[in-house]
Amino acid sequence: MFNKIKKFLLMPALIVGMLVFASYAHAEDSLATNIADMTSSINTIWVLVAAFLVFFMQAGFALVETGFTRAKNSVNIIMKNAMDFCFGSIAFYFIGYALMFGADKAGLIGTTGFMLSAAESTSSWHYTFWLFQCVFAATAATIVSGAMAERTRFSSYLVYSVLISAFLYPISGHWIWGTGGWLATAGFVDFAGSTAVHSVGGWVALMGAMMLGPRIGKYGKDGSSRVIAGHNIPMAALGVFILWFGWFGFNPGSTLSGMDLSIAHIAVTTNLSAAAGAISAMCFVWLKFGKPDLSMTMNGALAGLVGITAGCANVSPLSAIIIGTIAGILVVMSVEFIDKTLKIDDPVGAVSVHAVCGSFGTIAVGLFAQEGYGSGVKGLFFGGGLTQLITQIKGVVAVGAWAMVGGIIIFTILKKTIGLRVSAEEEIKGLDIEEHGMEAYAGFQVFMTE
Amino acid sequence: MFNKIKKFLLMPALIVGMLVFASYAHAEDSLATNIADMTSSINTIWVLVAAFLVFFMQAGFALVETGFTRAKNSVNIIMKNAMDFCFGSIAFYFIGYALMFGADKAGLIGTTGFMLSAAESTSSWHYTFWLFQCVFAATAATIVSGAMAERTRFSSYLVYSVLISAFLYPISGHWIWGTGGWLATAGFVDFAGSTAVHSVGGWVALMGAMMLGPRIGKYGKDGSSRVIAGHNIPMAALGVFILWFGWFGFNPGSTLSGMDLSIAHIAVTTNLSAAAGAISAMCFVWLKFGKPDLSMTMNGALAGLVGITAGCANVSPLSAIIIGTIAGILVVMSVEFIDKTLKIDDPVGAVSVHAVCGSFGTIAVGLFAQEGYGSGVKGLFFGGGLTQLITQIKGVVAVGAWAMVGGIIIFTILKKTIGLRVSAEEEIKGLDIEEHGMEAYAGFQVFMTE
Amino acid sequence: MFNKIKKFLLMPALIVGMLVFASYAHAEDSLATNIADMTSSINTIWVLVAAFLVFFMQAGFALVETGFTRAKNSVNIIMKNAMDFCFGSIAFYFIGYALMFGADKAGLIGTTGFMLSAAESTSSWHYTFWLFQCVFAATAATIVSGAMAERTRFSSYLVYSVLISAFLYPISGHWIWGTGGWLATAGFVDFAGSTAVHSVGGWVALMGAMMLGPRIGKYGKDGSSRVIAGHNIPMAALGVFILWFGWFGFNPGSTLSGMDLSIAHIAVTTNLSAAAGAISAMCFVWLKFGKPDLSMTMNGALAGLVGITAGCANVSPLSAIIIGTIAGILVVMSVEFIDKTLKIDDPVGAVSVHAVCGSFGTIAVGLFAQEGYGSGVKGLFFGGGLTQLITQIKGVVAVGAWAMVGGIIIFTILKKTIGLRVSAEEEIKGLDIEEHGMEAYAGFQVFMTE
Amino acid sequence: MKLIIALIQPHKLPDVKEALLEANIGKMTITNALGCGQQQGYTETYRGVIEEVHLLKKVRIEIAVNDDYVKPTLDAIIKGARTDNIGDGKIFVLDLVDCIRIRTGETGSDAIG
Amino acid sequence: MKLIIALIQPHKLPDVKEALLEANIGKMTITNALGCGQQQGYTETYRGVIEEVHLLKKVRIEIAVNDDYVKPTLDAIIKGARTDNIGDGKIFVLDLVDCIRIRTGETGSDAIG
Amino acid sequence: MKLIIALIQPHKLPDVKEALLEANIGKMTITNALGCGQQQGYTETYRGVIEEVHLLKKVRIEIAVNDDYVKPTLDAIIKGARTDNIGDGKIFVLDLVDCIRIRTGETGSDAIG
Ligand SMILES: Nc1ncnc2c1ncn2[C@@H]1O[C@H](COP(=O)(O)OP(=O)(O)O)[C@@H](O)[C@H]1O
Ligand SMILES: Nc1ncnc2c1ncn2[C@@H]1O[C@H](COP(=O)(O)OP(=O)(O)O)[C@@H](O)[C@H]1O
Ligand SMILES: Nc1ncnc2c1ncn2[C@@H]1O[C@H](COP(=O)(O)OP(=O)(O)O)[C@@H](O)[C@H]1O
Repeated sequence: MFNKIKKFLLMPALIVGMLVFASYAHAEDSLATNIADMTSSINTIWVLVAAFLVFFMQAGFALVETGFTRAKNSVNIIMKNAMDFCFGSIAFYFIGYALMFGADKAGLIGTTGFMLSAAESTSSWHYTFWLFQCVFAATAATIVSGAMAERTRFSSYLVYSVLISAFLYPISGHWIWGTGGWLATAGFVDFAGSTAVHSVGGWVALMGAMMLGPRIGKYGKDGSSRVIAGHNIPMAALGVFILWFGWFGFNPGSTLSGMDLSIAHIAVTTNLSAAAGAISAMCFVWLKFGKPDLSMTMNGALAGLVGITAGCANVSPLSAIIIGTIAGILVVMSVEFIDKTLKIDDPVGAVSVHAVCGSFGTIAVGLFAQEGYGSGVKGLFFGGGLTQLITQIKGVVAVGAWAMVGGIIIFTILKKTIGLRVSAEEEIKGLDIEEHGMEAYAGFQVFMTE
Repeated sequence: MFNKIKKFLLMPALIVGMLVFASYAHAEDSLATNIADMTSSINTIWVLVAAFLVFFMQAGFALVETGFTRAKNSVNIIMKNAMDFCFGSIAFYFIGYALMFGADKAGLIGTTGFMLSAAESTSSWHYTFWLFQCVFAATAATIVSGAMAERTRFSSYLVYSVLISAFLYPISGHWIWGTGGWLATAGFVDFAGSTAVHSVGGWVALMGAMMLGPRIGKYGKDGSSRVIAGHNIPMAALGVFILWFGWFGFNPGSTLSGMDLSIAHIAVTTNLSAAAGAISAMCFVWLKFGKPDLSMTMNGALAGLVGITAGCANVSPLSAIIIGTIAGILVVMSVEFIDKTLKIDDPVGAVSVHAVCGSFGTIAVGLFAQEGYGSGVKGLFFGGGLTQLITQIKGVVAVGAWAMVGGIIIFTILKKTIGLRVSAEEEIKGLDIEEHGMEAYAGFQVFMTE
Repeated sequence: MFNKIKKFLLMPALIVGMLVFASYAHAEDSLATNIADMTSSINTIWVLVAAFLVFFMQAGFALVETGFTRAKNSVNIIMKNAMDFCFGSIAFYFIGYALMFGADKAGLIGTTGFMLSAAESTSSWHYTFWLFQCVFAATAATIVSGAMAERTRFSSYLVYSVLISAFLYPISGHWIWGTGGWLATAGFVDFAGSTAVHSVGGWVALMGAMMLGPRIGKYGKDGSSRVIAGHNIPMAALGVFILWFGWFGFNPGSTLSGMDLSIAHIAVTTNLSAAAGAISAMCFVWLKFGKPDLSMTMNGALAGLVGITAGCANVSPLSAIIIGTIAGILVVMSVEFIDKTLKIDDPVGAVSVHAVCGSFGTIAVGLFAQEGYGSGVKGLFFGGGLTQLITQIKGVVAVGAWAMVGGIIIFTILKKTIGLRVSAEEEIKGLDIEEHGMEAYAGFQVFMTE
Repeated sequence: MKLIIALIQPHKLPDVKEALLEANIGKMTITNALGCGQQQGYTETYRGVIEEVHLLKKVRIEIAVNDDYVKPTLDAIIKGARTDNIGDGKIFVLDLVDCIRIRTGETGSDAIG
Repeated sequence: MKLIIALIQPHKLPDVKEALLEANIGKMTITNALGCGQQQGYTETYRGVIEEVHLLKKVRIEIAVNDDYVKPTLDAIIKGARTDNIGDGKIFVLDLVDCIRIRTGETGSDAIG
Repeated sequence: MKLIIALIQPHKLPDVKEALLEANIGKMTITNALGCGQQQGYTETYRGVIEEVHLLKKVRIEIAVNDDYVKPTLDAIIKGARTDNIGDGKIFVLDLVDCIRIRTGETGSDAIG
């Protein structure tokens, strides 16, 4: 910071100097350099701030998942959320980033830039870009912990989190966002990652929840679904607020440029879709089950956010409201379907929010994309015909298949080796005591009856 | 994001291109364009970031109100806080924004720009401006839930929240901030909304709390005020920290320009006033009741923030400390007065913080405004005479009257139709179970004795 | 905000005007002015946003300290965290800032700029700089409350917090960051304050904890260390997430310039070191005690953050991972050493995290600093020989001695006058009831057995 | 001596305490409990699953009294807790063999008050 | 009349409730408790300190029954709670002198059910 | 057999447990409770309203023992809990009709230990 002080004093000097200098001939060159510098600064600042916000989403996920599960597993779920970010960061540094954004091989995989080797100087754009991409990778990874909550072995989860951040996510990410990626080339639009991030996480989560089986007590002897209530709803709600806040980095930051003024438009569509999602989920649940259920409403807000993520730059505000509304209803139906029909136990609704609404949102680009917004792609409802829609569906299916197959392979190997699930006794006593040797709420009287 | 990659690669090219281009004649034009672009970017980024921070204040309000009320109503109060933002966003999109910032009619109301129709392109400043104004509208709306906590029917609250965001707030907002608004024309200074936002919310809250009547058990048979302690003080305190954090968007963001270097000065006055408010409230309570009460101290910090909001750009740092100090004492006296003398039950002190300190803060501009700060207006203590002071008082009274009358009308209609208050049984059992069918802290042993 | 509207309307006009103007001769001067203005804006926005993030760290500290201590002292610890910021802000305004950044006297102390008197106009850089430095000062102050938790008299703590923000921190801060400070002149590198902020706080904390003595029940009759478990682990974990988030302001913001593109590199090293710290602490604890302890893992993340703070600009990402890894192991060893060998009771590990890892991090600059990063200093491992290392050690020792002596003097005076520790009865019943007359979790059944 | 255990609606606790005080009974021990009885529970709807909750929040009061205080105590509890609605609660009376005040070591009737 | 107090493992509560219902016993009061018994505790490792925790979470059930219901109640509790592992719990049976239904003022056997 | 119920100051629990262990009594059940007695409460000041709180935190210990263990148990509790200050607490002794160990089905004195 000694340095800082120098700069701080130099600034006025600099300004004066500049003024003097500028009045001489050949000043244009220097001015142009200044402008280029400033453009870089503006972009760097914008994308960094966005990355910080996306980082903060980790806290949001941790709180939502903790709040919507039981007190006896709180330490465990928080450790999972914290450590998947830590392991993910390191894995993405050593391997993931290169696979995702390195020089393309056959449209399938990147091959250069391991350990940030592409960044030649400290002012390289690669640092900014890496951080932004790293927090994205961690988002995909962390989605899974919610669906696998309250029964997954901690060590297995750590291994999984390295694998998704190092390989699974970056490879499909390369298809979509890597230069030369086959879906990118095909014109697939997933602006901020409904598919690239959320549905990858969501589909892996589905595989995980399926292979684990439901929590003890989740289904009655007659197969009926039972309530396992979350233990700290205000905390979960705070998590949703934090996620929403973070999403203002996630979507508008995905311009990767602060000079791109559509960042404001993107923030607006993001906000409206989330609001619409919460409202429609709440109303739908109210009509269907008689009460406005908070946990579903919060899922609705997240559904709206995930749903608009692919098309946030390409659709009008009104379309954003429609997309959010549909996502809000979809998430409620999907939660019920997965819970009661498929009988897969997803404690926080991660699959419905991220996989289902992520896929829907990606397809919605093929329907609602409009000229004059974003890259100019046109969807079915705005004179674009079926072309874009088909591309979108292709991408959703391909990435979904990749994520599910990848998930099955990872979890099968883990099941056969370390073991995927804790023992029944451990599950009953709570993972906090058994896996971490501590309680989340020492001193509080918490009733544990299942 | 495919797009992003392109941009990412284009940037160096751009820079090089720029340099080459700039060395030719007629380069000045292009440089000027670049500069204009950059100015727009800087403003957009600044105001967006500020808007994100103000959005996050929603979480702050939710936590403060939840923490300072009882566990059995936590789900309800969080739902109210979340849904007033959701409904408010949609209402402000369809109606409110146009009434507030559309083309003026008689100084009273805006008439154009419904559904963001004024934004012709995605790079329009309207998007940025809308988002910033939308989160402001939601702030006004959400203030009310605190004062009406623990006894208001949920469906009524939803209707109210649409009406305030669509009509009540935008209309008085137009007077103050709309081009051509009558208070704006009169020279009324309310830089970031002590009156426009906070006291509007606060006065409506007063009407709501009055019409609802106190919570069961709040007053003894002899009319004495009783303690109904908040159930989660750390959560409430986190809420205050989040609000303070968000206020750095609220006040400095209200320059609506990142090129306006007074943003730093505004951040400083905001911070000093908040600190002074907390200190003075704490000391005053300590002297008066013998113990440094956390809930009053937190109210003091908020009082300092609300108090400086009107004048943050127009007063010196030292004046900010004085304003905060007075606001901190005022809020304690006001809480006591409303609670013990008026016997209106405001569980979180919303009226005292937002209406009383908001009004005080607005009037304080007429006292402490100083040349060389902000718009250059002069207050009574700095050689400005009574002119500005009178204008300020006029505005406070006019907007206060509007908000109170509007509040009475809304709540009377709701009372006569859907009903404003839940049944006594529902109130005793808690709104969470009765209105939402769930508990906030499943598994925890919570004592409910009133 | 009337003003704002004007600006909002003026902007297009401005742009047009600019274009016209620019095409005339002598336009270069004006362009240069514009560029200087924009540079100022970019720097101001960046440093302000960073300051906001650092402010938010106050919430992080409050939550970590509250969560890792007992429920019966929650109100107290939150009050301490909130009020040290409030008193600190005011003290830094009146005194601290001038001592730290005023005109130098003998390399030891600053002497001008009390009450922001150096800022001549509202657009002065001093405002931005002051806010950033103020939240830094508050960070140093707030570290101490954790180590002294659950037994310190509230009024004593308030006095202490004024003294550290007004004198203790600013003076050593002047040595390191003040223009002309003797350590600055000697070439000591502490980019964002591992020593200037964290270890100052940490060493004072050590003195405080030592002079207070351990909490009742912390050591068995045989002197064995006993578990006093934290009461709200999810809250503590949220605190760590918030701190990590805030650190993205703390370190990258310390460039004090948004035009300095190394902000991205700094954010990356910060993130990698934190991740590595968490991982290494977790693994080390797992090996040593058989279970991955969440509280130690969280300390590990913080250790990584503190450790990289001095060198974040001067080391490569790979070195950052190594520094974080060492810090993570160091913090575990230090916690054990202080707890079991020194038998000093530091409830949250503040000394280990801030003093020990802060010192280590500062020394690490002398080992890992590399050409091409930051100021270009070279450490032992990168061809710099012992010179830098010795300077670093000198600084660590000097500042450590200053902070410890200062701490002893402050706490001795307090002990002799107001008294430093609450009575045993008060400690047993909890400071919340005795010092603040309220409970943190009214209604909850909390078991208090010690 | 008798040990009286009363299970009442939580929100009636202030009234019961008041009635007891009027009857000059000021010592008691209170725990919170969950009760299953004739009173219907409520339905919980959580994430699309509807479930009947049968365990309702109750307050459990324990009062040790000398035999001549039994009747006034029971009357006071009933006075404070009765609303004539299902769920008002139950009172159980047990024989108390001995009572000791820890502070003084007193035993029997002397120790109760 | 008897007052039956059972201390069981928390996660066996649903089974015990079911077994009781089958035996037609639907009224009970439940509190949570910490138990110290033969069952080993678990070790807590917090910040490098390892400690044995001896107080284990238990559920405490109180059921007031008429004498002819004692046997079926005990059987039902055992049926629901028994796993043959240490820590299954204990049942205590106390004499109940009187029982009063607050709502109606009924006393004795009539008030129990 | 007797059922001993002790109400003590929460922070004396570790001492009482130690004293009991010394007396070879290792089985017990603990609940937290709120007590109203001779001990003065404390004043709460919340948002400008001052209120006396009368319900103080207590720990409730239940121990079932055979008759020859009653005296040592009482002595141990008193030893651990007594500070000679108001609020030290009370001990109640009830007759225990029966005791059953769920795991084995043992009854009576055998089941207690
Ligand atoms: N036989 C019993 N054994 C134990 N507790 C009982 C018994 N009967 C009632 N209770 C307790 O009393 C509460 C009120 O009983 P309930 O049957 O709902 O009301 P009422 O007595 O007015 O019919 C129950 O929730 C339960 O806690
Ligand atoms: N003598 C006793 N007095 C009070 N509670 C007891 C007694 N014996 C056992 N308990 C309670 O029963 C629980 C189970 O007892 P434990 O000895 O662990 O199992 P088991 O009866 O299967 O040997 C204990 O945790 C305690 O709560
Ligand atoms: N008659 C009683 N019935 C039930 N509980 C009692 C009775 N007397 C005392 N207690 C319990 O014992 C605790 C201590 O009693 P208190 O009168 O304060 O102390 P001391 O016995 O030392 O005078 C009370 O808080 C209460 O929980």
